[in-house]
Amino acid sequence: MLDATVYERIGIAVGSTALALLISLVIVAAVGHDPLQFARDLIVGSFGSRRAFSRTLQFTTLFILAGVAVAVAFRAGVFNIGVQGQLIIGGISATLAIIWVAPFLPNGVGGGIALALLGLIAAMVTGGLYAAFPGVLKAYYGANEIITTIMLNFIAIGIVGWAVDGPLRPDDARSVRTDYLPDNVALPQLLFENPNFSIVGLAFALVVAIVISIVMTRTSLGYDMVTSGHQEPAATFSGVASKRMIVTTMTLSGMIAGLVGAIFAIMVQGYFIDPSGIGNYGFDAIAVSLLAANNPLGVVPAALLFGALDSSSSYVQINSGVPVQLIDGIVGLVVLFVAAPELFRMIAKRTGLGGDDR
Amino acid sequence: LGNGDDDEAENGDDPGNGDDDDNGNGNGNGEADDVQVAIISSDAGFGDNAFNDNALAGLEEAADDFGVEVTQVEETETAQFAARQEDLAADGSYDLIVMVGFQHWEGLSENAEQYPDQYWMLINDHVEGADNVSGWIEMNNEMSFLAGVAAGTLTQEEIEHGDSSTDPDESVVGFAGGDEIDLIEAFEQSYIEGVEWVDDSIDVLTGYGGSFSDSEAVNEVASSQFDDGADIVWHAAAAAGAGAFSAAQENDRFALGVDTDQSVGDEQYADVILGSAIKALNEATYMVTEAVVEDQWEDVSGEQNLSVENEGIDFVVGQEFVGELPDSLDENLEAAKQAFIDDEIELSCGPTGC
Amino acid sequence: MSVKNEPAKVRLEGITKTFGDVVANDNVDFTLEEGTIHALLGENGSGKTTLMSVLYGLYDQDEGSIYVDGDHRTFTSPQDAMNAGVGMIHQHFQLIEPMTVLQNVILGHEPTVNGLVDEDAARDDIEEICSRYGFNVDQHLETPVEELDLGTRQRVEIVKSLYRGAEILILDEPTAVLTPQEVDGLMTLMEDLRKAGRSLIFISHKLDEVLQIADQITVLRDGAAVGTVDAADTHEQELARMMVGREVLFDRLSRETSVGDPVFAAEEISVLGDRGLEQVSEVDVTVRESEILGIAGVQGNGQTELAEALTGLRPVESGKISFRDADITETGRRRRIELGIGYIPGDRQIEGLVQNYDLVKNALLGNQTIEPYAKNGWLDWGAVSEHADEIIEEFDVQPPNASVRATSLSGGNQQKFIVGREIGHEPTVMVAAHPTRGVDIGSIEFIHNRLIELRDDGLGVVVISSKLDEIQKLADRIAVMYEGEFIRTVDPDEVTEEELGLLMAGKRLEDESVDADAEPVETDSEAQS
Amino acid sequence: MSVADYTSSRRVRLGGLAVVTLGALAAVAVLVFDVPLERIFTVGFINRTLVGASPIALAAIGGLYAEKSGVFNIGLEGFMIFGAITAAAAMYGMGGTSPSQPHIWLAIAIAVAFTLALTILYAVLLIRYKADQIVAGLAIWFMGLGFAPFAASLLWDTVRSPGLASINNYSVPYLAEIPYLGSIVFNQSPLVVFTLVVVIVSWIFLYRTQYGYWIQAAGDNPKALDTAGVDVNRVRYATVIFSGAMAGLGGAVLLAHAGDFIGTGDTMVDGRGWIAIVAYLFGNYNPIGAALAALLFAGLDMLQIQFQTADITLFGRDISARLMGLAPYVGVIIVLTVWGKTRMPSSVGEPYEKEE
Ligand SMILES: Nc1ncnc2c1ncn2[C@@H]1O[C@H](COP(=O)(O)OP(=O)(O)OP(=O)(O)O)[C@@H](O)[C@H]1O
Ligand SMILES: Nc1ncnc2c1ncn2[C@@H]1O[C@H](COP(=O)(O)OP(=O)(O)OP(=O)(O)O)[C@@H](O)[C@H]1O
Ligand SMILES: [Mg+2]
Ligand SMILES: [Mg+2]
Repeated sequence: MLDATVYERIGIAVGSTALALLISLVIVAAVGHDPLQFARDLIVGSFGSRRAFSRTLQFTTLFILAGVAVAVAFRAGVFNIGVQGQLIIGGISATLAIIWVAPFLPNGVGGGIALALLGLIAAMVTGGLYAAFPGVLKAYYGANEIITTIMLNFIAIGIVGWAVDGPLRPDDARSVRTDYLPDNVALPQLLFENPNFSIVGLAFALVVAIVISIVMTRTSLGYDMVTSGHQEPAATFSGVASKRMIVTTMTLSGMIAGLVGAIFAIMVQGYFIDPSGIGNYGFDAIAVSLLAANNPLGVVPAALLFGALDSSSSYVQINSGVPVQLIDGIVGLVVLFVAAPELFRMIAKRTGLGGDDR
Repeated sequence: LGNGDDDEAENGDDPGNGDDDDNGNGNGNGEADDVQVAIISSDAGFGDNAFNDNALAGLEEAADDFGVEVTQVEETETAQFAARQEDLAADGSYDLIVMVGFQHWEGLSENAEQYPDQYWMLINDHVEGADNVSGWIEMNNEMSFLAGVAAGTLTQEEIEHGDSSTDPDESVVGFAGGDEIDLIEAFEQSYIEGVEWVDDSIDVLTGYGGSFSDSEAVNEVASSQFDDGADIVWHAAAAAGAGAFSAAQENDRFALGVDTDQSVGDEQYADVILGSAIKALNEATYMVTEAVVEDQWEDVSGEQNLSVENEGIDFVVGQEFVGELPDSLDENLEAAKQAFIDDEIELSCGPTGC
Repeated sequence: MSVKNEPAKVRLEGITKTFGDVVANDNVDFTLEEGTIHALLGENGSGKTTLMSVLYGLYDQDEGSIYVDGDHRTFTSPQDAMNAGVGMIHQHFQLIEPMTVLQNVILGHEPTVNGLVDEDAARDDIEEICSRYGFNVDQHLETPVEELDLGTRQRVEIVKSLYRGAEILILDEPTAVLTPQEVDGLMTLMEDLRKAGRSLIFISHKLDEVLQIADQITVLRDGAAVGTVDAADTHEQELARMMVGREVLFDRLSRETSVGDPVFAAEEISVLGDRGLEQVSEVDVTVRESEILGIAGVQGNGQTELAEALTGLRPVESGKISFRDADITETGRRRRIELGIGYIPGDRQIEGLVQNYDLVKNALLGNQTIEPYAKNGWLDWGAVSEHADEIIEEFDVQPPNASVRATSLSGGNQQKFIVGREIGHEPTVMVAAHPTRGVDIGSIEFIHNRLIELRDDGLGVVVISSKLDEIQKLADRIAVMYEGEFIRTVDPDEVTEEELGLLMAGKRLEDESVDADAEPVETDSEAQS
Repeated sequence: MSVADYTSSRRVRLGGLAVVTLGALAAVAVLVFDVPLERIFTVGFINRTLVGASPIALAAIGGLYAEKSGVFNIGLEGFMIFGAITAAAAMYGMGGTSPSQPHIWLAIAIAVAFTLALTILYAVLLIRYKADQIVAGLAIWFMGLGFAPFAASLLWDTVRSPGLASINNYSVPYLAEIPYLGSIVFNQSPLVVFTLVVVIVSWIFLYRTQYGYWIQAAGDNPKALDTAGVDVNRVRYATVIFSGAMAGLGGAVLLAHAGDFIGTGDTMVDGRGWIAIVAYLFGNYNPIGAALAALLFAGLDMLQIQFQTADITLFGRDISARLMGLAPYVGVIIVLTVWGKTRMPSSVGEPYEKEE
């Protein structure tokens, strides 16, 4: 699908989403809910009010970063399914780094910024390492990265979950969590007053997306990566060391995934929790990225779509009485259709040009 | 239950609602057809066959009795709890918001201040100094202790029912937990203390299935314990606890239920459920709803608890065993409860952790 | 061979097959008599494989008809061809490596007793076949193919065809991958098959083999059949002329006399091929400034591996490579590009271009770290697209539009673009592998002139080619490569195309041939495995 | 030194390493933990291992058929979930909350039929429309996690079924009394025996019938199969559909043992589909190997539970069951690192198209 033109891609993206939503409306109607209300609630619940909108943007922020993380890897032909695990590792590391270093820094704004930066860096380092590991296993031992990264997701969830409910849980904690981040480590509340969202976080995500798309399109490294993804022998011909490139790619992807965790801890949560209570950003991000044809900028609108879906789900279940599970299923449908661009080329041919299919 | 889609939708669109929130409570006296209650699940979600379902049951009862309208909000991402609470509070059309599980505490401690006119009910914990919050601490430790007392008592008795029987000569009981988290470890510890309170020579085998949804795993844990001589296993594995019951059936042994009278809820296992250690969570949600309807908030505001003392915690004999079990059970249970009332029992674990 | 009056075993009439703008087969007539071996000769890209693929039902011809035993046939799939008794042994074997020989042989034609494959029945049949033709694969029947050497694998392919009742066997360059002993083994095998009344078509670039085994010989050139001769009444010189015999379109340009100092040298390097076999054995190469070193040879004799070793794409097993007296044996590909070692790769489809990139992006391939296109990691697309336009302009790439994707270019234009790009690196040394393969005559001339210009500008140039005229025209020195070694280095002015052809086919000139024609050694595959 | 030598030598080294570690573990078990072996290795332990391994083995065999033929079906977990919910729904539909044993068998059949139908669509997406095999597989998982509990809540307005019935052990009179052997062989879940049969049959089918040959060929060198006159994609359709049906069967068997469906969290399937993938990788794409690997993973899991029951402690501290539960996943990574390169069919994941 890498060879699809931009318009084709957009068509495919819109087509697959539309078809999936259409089918979901049918299902909703079939199980006796009002599909129109469902459709309306999807919109109202994601864009209908200031708070809904800010909630949508909150998810969008995380999806942009996670989507970019996936896009980087897939672009280079490496299938990093482990973004979820990497973001968990990144998130807990950011949290701990900040908590541990906080006592040694002034607790003014300056200290806050320093700590936040520290957290981001810690997340990038650990997330990068946690991704580099399967990268090395693939490059030098031929271990299928799809499986290893999925396994590493389970492992990250298990270990961090155990730690947060055990050694890392302060005695005075009323719920399962780490210590709070110091108050001065928080993103400023501008435009929206939503404790879980800051426009600064969104801006940061956008900057990352832009930076990555610049790296991919304007630097030798990016060219090497993308070329490896397109046609590995040609990349080798042009001087790319393919094994090392696999590791580099995974590392970069993991660093960005780590940022998701850091932003989650700093912007959304203010501390870290049992990862089984954190959304499947890492998995949905695969769909986000694919929907965007693995283009870092294309990820932004795709992230908005998935952000909106996630954001509206509670509103939908409250008002349409449609169970969340259905909404999860629908996301699955979207992903499924996104996976088969050929299907939509064919439909286009059939309907439009009526061209032959084979 | 997708009831009343329409008028809820109205509220959904009408932002003005946020303001007339308090007088919404004000004129709530008596005729309560416009009283609305929302309940946010714990991360286990509804259908956990434990406190989520238990709390909901009380609300549904209230719905019937007072015609209040109940909205379920299932939220399995603990990360979203605070946001869910605020969504509902900001919507302004809910007279009471019920939250299941202490994981809601972090969010609520802020939202309670944010929305002083909103009535909140928190299950498993309370928020100091917030009188718009009715915080219910269920003495899970006391409940587990009672379960332990029952198990400890009955394993020494000779019980026969259907294919199942105990082995009075061997005194071994089991505990099958779901995920191995602090909360459940508190259940385990208190259960053990209950068993030992009866007779500290009794062996207690413990294990965890690693999940609240994997009934097969819990079945394996329980079976392993039955193998090893246990004749009664108590589970604290929410929905997965069904595995403990089927294990009892397969091994011709017995099991104990938790939270509600599971011999009713899961009647096809009734033949092995000797009894259940219960907490009157449904009564609590019913009571709080009633207070809102009757505009008697002060009766329920602040820290509340479900304890043996206020009969919020108890042990009930299974449907098929009423009158069949030896008197020693009643005697020991009564003694244990009295001991709680007289503060003679020191538990090493609190209601939600050790 | 006595020509029978019954209809020919196979008759191809006016076969034409085109791939896009490439005419692979141009109205070819071809006749195979029963019980004979008919050889197909021709340069790379002359249409041999295509013609046979048509006969085997892999491609369907645009025009022309196929007759087997006189009956008109249309093959839509290899299955049809097999049913008609046509079997083809591909140049690239079609074997399932992890499966045993036996399983490979019977694949698709498994005998079964109540649902289960009856391997015993199969084994009997195969052993019967083996004994009839004196194969010796039957010891290997239970061995996974991946453990066999190429010679044996090939025999497996042949047994496979015979097992499927092939009357007609097509062998596409069967010897290209074999060791001399294996070749001899194959030759005797083909003899036996002929004796047993089978009819064989034998594709090879190696004249001596063809003369040794074939009854008739048909030569293809640029997709057309130039003629058919009886092996008995022809000789290597004639065949070479028929193969290469197009008029040379332009004379050799007068060459700078002064040859400069060595810039690039390889000493006794040995290189492994993809299959882990030694493809280059202790070869010495010295490239001097202002000189074109031509490496002549039939594909599969190690030229590709040599080129890749020189340019840093393939590690050397032993030996030393030096550039301007610096040892670069361990230096990676990228660094060598930066040093100015240019490479026009043999396989443009896979290596030379990224098919889904437009020409601008392709202009950067290999230039990622070269100024002005890249400055410390940052790309300057402005410079790159200028470069692309320059290439298109200067090498008149059609269509003259940098925004088209590489796939949409014809092979010739793809090649011109690559050459332009690699020259654009301003290299000190240029290694060009098959620079004009599948390229039209006009472009060939053009590319040749550019290479000569490079030489005249003082570069050291290595040209690898299997085209005699190309080598003749360009090279100042010709090293002939055969079986992974330079069997001779000659001065182009003192050698005729015929002689070159013979050398490439492994024939020493004056001095009597040595190893290539050593008397048959009865040891083969299992002796080596 | 050729690549082959290198890998083989590496495998030898790692193989030795594995053996040594196992020995060390055994020693540690006895010394440090001072394990009361007779309490650990009981008949029940073996039976539970067999029961636990069955669903994994079934799904694994499906998965390996698909991958052997060149299609990576990463959706096993999802199909298992669909199989489980369908079986539960069918059971409930036929027998309410007290279905009979025949109902259970029928429900399993229905679950297989349903997942099979579902997989047909999936196969068309993968093979005809060349869908991205990874993403499509994940999508099936998401859909399972969503639609299965949703279906449950439609049926029982909660994401969990009421307790249904679980399959009864068959018991051969007298023989079942034989110590050990008796209760393993003669008093066993019929589904365990059924799984055993499936394992053997699928091994025979793969290695002793022509279709088996074609499957291997389709995954390793589709062109060769094509030139041998066999339609590669038809073979792949068959295996992919089979893989979905088998995963569905695995889910149904899991449910038939558990006796009720639970849709909270990761659902009752709870990662078994992923383990199945690993099982067949570990088992080298050999049905019997995969079944043994499934036994190994199930065995490790049960062992972990036995340790809890027997209250084995490490230097006096309890071993966190939660961490022990991660052992299989770690094992997987080690397995892939050791076996990773060598055995993957060479053209997995590549859609096959004839030329012309
Ligand atoms: N799909 C294609 N498009 C364009 N040219 C092709 C294609 N396939 C092969 N060729 C060219 O046709 C010529 C011979 O084609 P063929 O497929 O016979 O290669 P081959 O016989 O394997 O050649 P070699 O002797 O190098 O192995 C080569 O120049 C090759 O580059
Ligand atoms: N599959 C293909 N698609 C497009 N063009 C092709 C294809 N196969 C061959 N060609 C073109 O047809 C011409 C003849 O190719 P063919 O493979 O018949 O040559 P050949 O005589 O077999 O060459 P060689 O000696 O390398 O095997 C080549 O110039 C090549 O460019
Ligand atoms: Mg060739
Ligand atoms: Mg050819």
